[in-house]
Amino acid sequence: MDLDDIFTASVFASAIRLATPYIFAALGETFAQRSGVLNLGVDGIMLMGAFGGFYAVHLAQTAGVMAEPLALLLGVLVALVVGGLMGLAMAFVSVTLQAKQGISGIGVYLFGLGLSELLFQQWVGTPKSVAGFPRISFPILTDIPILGEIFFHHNLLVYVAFALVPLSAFVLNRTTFGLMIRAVGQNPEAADAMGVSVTRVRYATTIIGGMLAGLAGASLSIALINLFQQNLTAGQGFIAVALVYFGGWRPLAVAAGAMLFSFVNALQLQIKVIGADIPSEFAVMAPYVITIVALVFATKRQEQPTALTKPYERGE
Amino acid sequence: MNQAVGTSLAARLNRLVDFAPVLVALLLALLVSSVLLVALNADPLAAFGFMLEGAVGTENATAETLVKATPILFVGIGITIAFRGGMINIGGEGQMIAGALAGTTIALALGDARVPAEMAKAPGAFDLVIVASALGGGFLAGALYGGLAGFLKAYFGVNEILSTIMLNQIAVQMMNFLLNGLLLDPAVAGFNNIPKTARLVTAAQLPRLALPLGDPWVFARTRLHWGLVIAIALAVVIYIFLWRTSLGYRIRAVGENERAASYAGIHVKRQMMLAMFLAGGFAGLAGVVQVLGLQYRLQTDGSPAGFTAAAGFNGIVAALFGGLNPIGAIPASAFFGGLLVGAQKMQREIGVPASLITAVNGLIVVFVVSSEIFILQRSKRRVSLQETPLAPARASAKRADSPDPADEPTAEEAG
Amino acid sequence: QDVFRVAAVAPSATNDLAFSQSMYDALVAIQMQMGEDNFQFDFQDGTFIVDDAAVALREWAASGDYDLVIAHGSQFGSVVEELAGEFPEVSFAWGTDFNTFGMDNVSAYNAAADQGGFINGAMAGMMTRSGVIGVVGPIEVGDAKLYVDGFVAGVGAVSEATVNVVYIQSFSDVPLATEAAETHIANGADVLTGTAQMVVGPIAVAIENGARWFGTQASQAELAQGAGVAFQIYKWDVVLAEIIANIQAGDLGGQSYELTLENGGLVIEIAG
Amino acid sequence: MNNPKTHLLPTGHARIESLTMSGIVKRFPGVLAADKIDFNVRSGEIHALLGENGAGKSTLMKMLYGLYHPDEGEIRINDKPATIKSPIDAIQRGIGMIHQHFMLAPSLTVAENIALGMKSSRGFQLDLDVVSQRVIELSDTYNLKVDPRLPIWQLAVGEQQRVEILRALYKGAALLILDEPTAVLTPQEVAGLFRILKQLAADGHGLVFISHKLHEVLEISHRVTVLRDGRRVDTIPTRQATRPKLAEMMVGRPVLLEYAKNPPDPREERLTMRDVSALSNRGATGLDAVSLRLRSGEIVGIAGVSGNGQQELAQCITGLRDVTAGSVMINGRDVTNAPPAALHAIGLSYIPEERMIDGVIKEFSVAENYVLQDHGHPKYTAARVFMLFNKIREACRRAIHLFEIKTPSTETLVKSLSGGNIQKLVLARELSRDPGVLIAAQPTRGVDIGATEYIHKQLLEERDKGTAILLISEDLDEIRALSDRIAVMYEGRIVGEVVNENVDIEQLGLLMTGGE
Ligand SMILES: Nc1ncnc2c1ncn2[C@@H]1O[C@H](COP(=O)(O)OP(=O)(O)OP(=O)(O)O)[C@@H](O)[C@H]1O
Ligand SMILES: Nc1ncnc2c1ncn2[C@@H]1O[C@H](COP(=O)(O)OP(=O)(O)OP(=O)(O)O)[C@@H](O)[C@H]1O
Ligand SMILES: [Mg+2]
Ligand SMILES: [Mg+2]
Repeated sequence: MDLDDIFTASVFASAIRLATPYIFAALGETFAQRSGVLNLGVDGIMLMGAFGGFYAVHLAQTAGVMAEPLALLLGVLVALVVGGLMGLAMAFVSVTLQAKQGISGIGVYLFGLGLSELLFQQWVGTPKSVAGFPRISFPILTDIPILGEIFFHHNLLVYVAFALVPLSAFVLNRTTFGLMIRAVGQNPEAADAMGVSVTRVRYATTIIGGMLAGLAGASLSIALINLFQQNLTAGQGFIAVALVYFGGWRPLAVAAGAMLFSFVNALQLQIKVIGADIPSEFAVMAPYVITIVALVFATKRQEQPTALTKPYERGE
Repeated sequence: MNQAVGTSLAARLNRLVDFAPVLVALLLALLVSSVLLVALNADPLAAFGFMLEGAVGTENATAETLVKATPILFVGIGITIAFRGGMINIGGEGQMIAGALAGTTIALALGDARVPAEMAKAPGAFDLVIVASALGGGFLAGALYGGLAGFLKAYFGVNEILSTIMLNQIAVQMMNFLLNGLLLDPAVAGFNNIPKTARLVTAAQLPRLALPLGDPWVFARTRLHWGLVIAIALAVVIYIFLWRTSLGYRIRAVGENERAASYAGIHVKRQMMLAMFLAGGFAGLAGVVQVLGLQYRLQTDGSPAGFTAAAGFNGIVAALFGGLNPIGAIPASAFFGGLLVGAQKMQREIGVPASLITAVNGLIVVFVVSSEIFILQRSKRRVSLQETPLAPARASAKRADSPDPADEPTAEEAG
Repeated sequence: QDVFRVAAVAPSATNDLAFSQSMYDALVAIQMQMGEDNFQFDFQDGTFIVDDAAVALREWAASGDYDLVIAHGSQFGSVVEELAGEFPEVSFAWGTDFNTFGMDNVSAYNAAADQGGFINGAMAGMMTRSGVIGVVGPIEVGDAKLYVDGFVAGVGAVSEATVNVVYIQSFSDVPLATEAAETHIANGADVLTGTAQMVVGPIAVAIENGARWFGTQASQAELAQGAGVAFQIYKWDVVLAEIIANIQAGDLGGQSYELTLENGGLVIEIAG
Repeated sequence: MNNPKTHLLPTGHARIESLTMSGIVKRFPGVLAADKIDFNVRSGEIHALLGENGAGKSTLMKMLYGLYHPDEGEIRINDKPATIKSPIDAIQRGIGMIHQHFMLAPSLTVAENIALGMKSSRGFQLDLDVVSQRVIELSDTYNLKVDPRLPIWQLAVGEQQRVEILRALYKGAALLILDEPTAVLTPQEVAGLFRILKQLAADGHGLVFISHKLHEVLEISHRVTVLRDGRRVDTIPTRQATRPKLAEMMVGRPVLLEYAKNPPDPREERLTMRDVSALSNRGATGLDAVSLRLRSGEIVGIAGVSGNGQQELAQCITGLRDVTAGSVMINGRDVTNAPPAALHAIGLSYIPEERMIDGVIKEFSVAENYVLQDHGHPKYTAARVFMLFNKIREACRRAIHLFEIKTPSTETLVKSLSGGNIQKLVLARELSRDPGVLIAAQPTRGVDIGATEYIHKQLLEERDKGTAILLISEDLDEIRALSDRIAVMYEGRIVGEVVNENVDIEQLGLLMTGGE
C-alpha cells in the first residue's frame, strides 16, 4: 500500500470536517471550565442544539416561507438559543444551587438526550434531510490543487469553528472579561474580593459554553450531516470534554487536540476504505489510543482552573 | 430529664425534615415531567404510580431495583475511592468491561477444567474456587485498567478525565474484538451471531439470593443474586478502609492536599495509582458480577452501554449522591436503580417512548442534586444555633489567670 | 377472550428506518390483518440495555397475559433461554438467530439478508460508472454481515467493480458513518450501501454527492429521495403470521423461521 | 452638600469622614466571632485593631468590606446607614482592603491580578502594559519591588504581600483596611509602608491597621481597639498605650515580652550541608552552593528578605525539593534527596512556611492533622493498618491543652481554625515527634503575641533539650531573640554568618540587602 493512497487531500479535508463539532463544543467547554464550571452535559446540549437547528430549518424549508440562507441562519439562531437556555439551566443548577457538577451535568445530558429524541419523534417522526449549509466554492482558491480540496471546499460553519479558535484565545487572554474568567476559575475568593461577581462570570461562561455546544450540534444537523436522528452526536460531547483536558484549557491546544483526534479518525477510515487488512476494532480504536499517547509525549503546559467543580460561596 | 427526651425527639424530627427538600425536588421534577406526559396524552398520576410500582411495587420489582443497583453500587464504591484520592474516574465503563472480560475468561476456563461435562448444568453445583477466581481476576483486570490511567497521571501528567474517557472506547473495541474472535462461543462460531462467549456452567455462576422470610422464600423467584451482598459488604469494608486505616488516610490526604501529603512523607504518585487501581477494581467487579450473577455470558452489541447498562456512569452519580461515602452509596444506588427500573415500567404500561423516560430521569437527577443546598443550609443553621462557641480547651488551660468561663459568650446570650 | 396478545422489546426506536422499525411495522401489519379486536400488542422500544429488556420480558412472561413474547435482537438470546425454561407455558420468539435452545416454547427467526444483498449488489455492479462501490457496515456480525457478504457477491457476479467495505463498529454513530461514506466518495465510489440505523448519514452523503444508494431492513425511499435505488425490506409479519398460527393451534414453538425472497419475507422495493 | 471638592481625596475618592459599626454580631457554626462590637474610624486616622488569633479582627473587617454580613448591628458611613452587600459595594463606597490571606490568583501575573476588576483604558481589551508601567512606578516610589510580569505562584510570600499592598495603593481608597500587612515584610519595607500610611492619613484617608506586632501599633496608630474572643475590650488613644498594657488587654494577663535565654551548649553536629544547590520555582538558581552546620542544642537563625532562597533551603533539607549538587547529612547519614518519610524516620521535623498549604489538610479534622506524619506509627495503629482514633484523639487532646490551641473539639475541621491556632497545631505536632533536628520556617508569622510568646518559649525549651533548630524568619526581632548564630541569605547564598551576642543590626540589614 502506498502512502500516497493514505495521506490524500481528502483525508485532511475529512479531518477538518470531523473536527468541527468538537472544536465548537470544546471551546465552549473551555470557557465554562476556565471559570470553574465543569459541564458534563455538553453532549445533551449538543443534541438539543442539533435538533433545534434542524427543526427550524426543516420547518422553514418545508413551509417554503424563507429564502434558503435565511432558513439556515434561523437554524443557527435556534441552536444558539436552545444551547444558551440549556447552559442557563446548567448555570442555575451548578452556580446558584451549587449542585455537584459531576451529577448535574449527567442529568443535563440525559435530559437533552431524551428530550431531543422525544421531540424528534413527536414533531418529525422518521429521519428527514434538510438542505443544509452548502460547501462554499471560493474563486481561484478552491481550484488550487490539494490545498483547495483541503481548505477551501467546506461549509460556512466549518470556517466559523476554526475562526473561533483564535478568537477564544484572544477573549481569554487579552480581554478584561477573559481575565475575570481566569481569575474566577483560579481563585474565586480573590475575584470576589476584587469586586468581580463570580456568579455573573460563571453564568456567562456556562451560557456561552451552552451556545457553542448548541452550535456544535447544529454543525452536524444542518451543515455536515443535514438530518437529525436520535443520539445523533453519538457521545461526541464527552470527547469534547476530554479534549479540553488534552489542550490544558488553552483554546489553541484544545483545537489541536480536536484536529489530532479527527485526523486519526479520518485516516483510519481511509485505511479501511482502501482495504488494509487490520481488524476494524483496532482501526476504530486508533484515535483514542493516539490521543492518549500524544499527551504522554506532549509537553504539558496547563492552565488548570483550580476552582474547577467547586461551587463558590463566601466563607460565611 | 423530660426535656432531654423532648429535645432529642425534636432534633430527630428536625433531621427528618432535612430530607424534605429532596422530596420537594422529586415532586418538582415529577411536576415538570408531567407536562411532558400530558403533552403525550398520558395521565401523569397513573404514570408515576406505575413508576413507583415498577420500582418497589412487587417482590420482583424490588428485586429488579436491587439487581439494577448492584453494579451501580460496585462502581460507586470505586468512584468514591477515586474521588477521595483526588482522581476523577470517568472510566467506569471501560473498567467494567476489562473486569468482565478477564472474569468471564477465567470462569469459562476453570469451568471447563474443574467441572465434568455431565455436571456442567447440574443445579446447585456452586464452585467457590471458580467464582472466587473469576471475581478476583475481574477485580484485578479492572484495577489494572484503572491503574493505567492512574499511572499515566502520576508519571506522565496525563489528565485522568481525558484518559479514562478514551480508555472507555478502547475497552469497547477490545471487547468487540475478543468476543468476535478468541472468546467467541465455539457453539455459534461461523453463524454470524452477536459476539458472545459461551454460557457459564452453573458452578461458575453466582447463586441467586433469597431471604428466609416466608414460604416460598422472599425473592426466590427473582433474579436477585449474591452480588448485592458482596457489594454491600465491600461498601462497609471500604468505609473502614478509607476512614480507619492508614492507607485510606493516605489516599484521602493526597486527595485533599497533595502538597501537605508530600510534606507528610506520603508517596503522592503511589496513592494516585492506588486510588485509581482500587476504583478500577471495583468497576471490574461490577463487570464480572454482571456476568456471573445475571447474564451468565459476556456479549456485546458494539456499544458499551449494551453490556454495562451505563452503570459505569451511573456509579458516578451514586457516589456523589452518596456524599462520597461508600455507605452513603448504598441508598444512593438503590434510589438510582429504582428510578431506572421504575421508569421502564412506566414506559411499558402507558406506552410512552423510551426517550421520555431518559428525559424524565435527567430531570430527576438534576432536581434532586439541586436540592442538596437546602439540606446543607438547614444543617448549617442548626450547628450555629446548637453548639457552644469557642474552645473548651481555653477554659481548662493551665494558664493561671485564664478568663472566667462565665465571661465567654454563650449561645443563649448570642441567640 | 380470543384476543391474541403479543409483547415485544426492540433495541432502538420504532422509527429508526431499520431493525426495530421492521418489527414494529410487522406487528402493525398483523394487527391490520387480524383486526384490533383479535390482535393487540405492547411494544417497548429503546431497550438496547439487555437487562432492561430482561425485566420487561420477565414481567410479561410472569403475568401470563401474553400469547407470545418477542425479544427482537440477537443480544436477548440468553435472556430468552433462561425465561423459556422458567416459564414453559409461555411462548417466546426471538431473532435474529436460528437457535431455539431445543425448547418447545421458543421460536427463532432470521432473515436471509444475503439474498436481497446479492440482488442489491448485482444492480449496484451494473449501475456503477466509476467501478467503485462503498459499503458502510456496523459491526461485522449478524444480518449486517450477511447482507454485506451477499452484496459483495452480487457485485462480483456481474462486474469487476471494486467494493470497499468499512465497518464502523457501531450501529448508531451517525457522524462516523457519514464520514465513512464521504471517504468512500473521495475514493471514487458512486454507489453506496449500508446497514443499521446509522445509515441515515451515508444516505445524506449519497444525496449530496449524486451517488446512488441501496438500502436494507426497511424502506428508506422517502429519505433517500433521488439517490435511492432499491431496498431490501424485512417483512417479519410473514414469519409472525406463521408463529401465531402455530400457537393458536397449540404449538408453542420449537422451530426456527427464515425470511427469504421466496417466502415473501424479503421484498425488494424499487424506488420510484 | 456645600462644596464637593473639599470632600475629594487626592486619589479622587470621596472622603469618608467617619465610619461607625455599632452592636455588630456575627456567628459562625460553633463560634461567636463578633459579639456586639462597636468600632469607628475617622478620616485622617490610623486605627489599630489588636487581638489574639481568632479574636475576630478579620471577621469584623470583612463585614466592612462586604465579604461577610453582620447578623445584627449597623454600619453607618458619614452618619448615614450603609448596607454593604458585597465587595463591589465596598469598592464603590471607597473602601479598600489588604487581605490577611492573600487574594491573588496564583497562575495570573502580578499585573493581571492588579488589573482584575478594574476598568481598562482600552475598553474590553486588557491594557496590561499600562498597568505594568504604573506598577513599576509605584513599586519604585514605595520601594516595594516586584516584577509585574511574573505569575504569583513564582513569588515568595513576602513578594506576594508586596503585590497586595501595591494593588491597594494602585486602586486607592478613602478607607483602607490593612489586615496584617507587615507579617512578611522586611524592616526596611515596613518603614517604607509606614511612610505611605502616614501620608495617606495626612491626606485624609481613614486606615484600619491590624498587626500582632505591638511596637508597630505603637509607632503608627492614633487609636487602638483591642478585641478578645469576639468582644471589644476597649478603645484607647495610642499615646495612652504601652506594650505591656496592650499585651495584657489582649491576652487578659501580663505577657512576657523578653525571654531569659540560657547560654548555648552546642553538642554534636546534627545537620551538615555541603555546597548544596537547587533550582527555584522559576527554574532559575534557587540555592547556590550553600554550606551550613547545625549542632544539637543550638538555634541557628537564617535571616534574609523573603525570596532569597530560604524556602528552597528548607525544602532541600526536608526532601521536598531536588538537590542538584552538593550533599545533605543528618546525624552523619547522607540524606541528599532522601524522601520526606525517610527523613521523618530519623528525627527531622519541619514547620513549613506556608502552613495552610503545606502544613495542614484543611478538610481534615484537628486530630487527623495531628498525625499527618505519624498516622501509620505503631503507637497510633493496630498492626500498622488500623488507625486507633481513640489514642490519636487522646494524644491530640493533650496537645490541645498543652499548646492552648483554640478549637471546639478534636473533630473540628482545621479550615475553621484561626491562623494562629493552626500554627500552634503544627508546632504541637512537630514537637510531639521528639525531633533531633527542627526546621522552623516563619514559625510565628501572623501569630498573636500570646502565642508567639508561647512558641518562642517552646523553641528555647526544645533547644535546651538538645534539639538542633534551624530558624528561618524574616522577623529580625525573632531571629535576635532566639538564635545563637545568625546566617544571612541573599540571592540563594549565605552571605555572612555571625554569632548573635555581638551582632550589629546595621550590618545585618546591609547583608540582607546584598551590600557588603
Ligand atoms: N442501537 C442499537 N443499540 C444496541 N443494539 C443494537 C442497536 N441496533 C441494533 N442492535 C442490536 O445489535 C445486534 C446485532 O446483531 P445482528 O447483526 O446479528 O442482528 P441485527 O439485530 O439484525 O443487526 P442489525 O441491527 O444490523 O440489523 C442485533 O441483535 C440488534 O438488536
Ligand atoms: N468563615 C468562617 N467560618 C467559620 N468560622 C470562622 C470563619 N471565619 C472566621 N471564623 C472564626 O471566627 C473567629 C474569628 O476569626 P478571625 O479570622 O476574625 O480572627 P482574627 O482575629 O482575624 O485572628 P488572626 O489573628 O489569627 O487572623 C475564629 O474563631 C474563627 O475560627
Ligand atoms: Mg485575621
Ligand atoms: Mg493571623
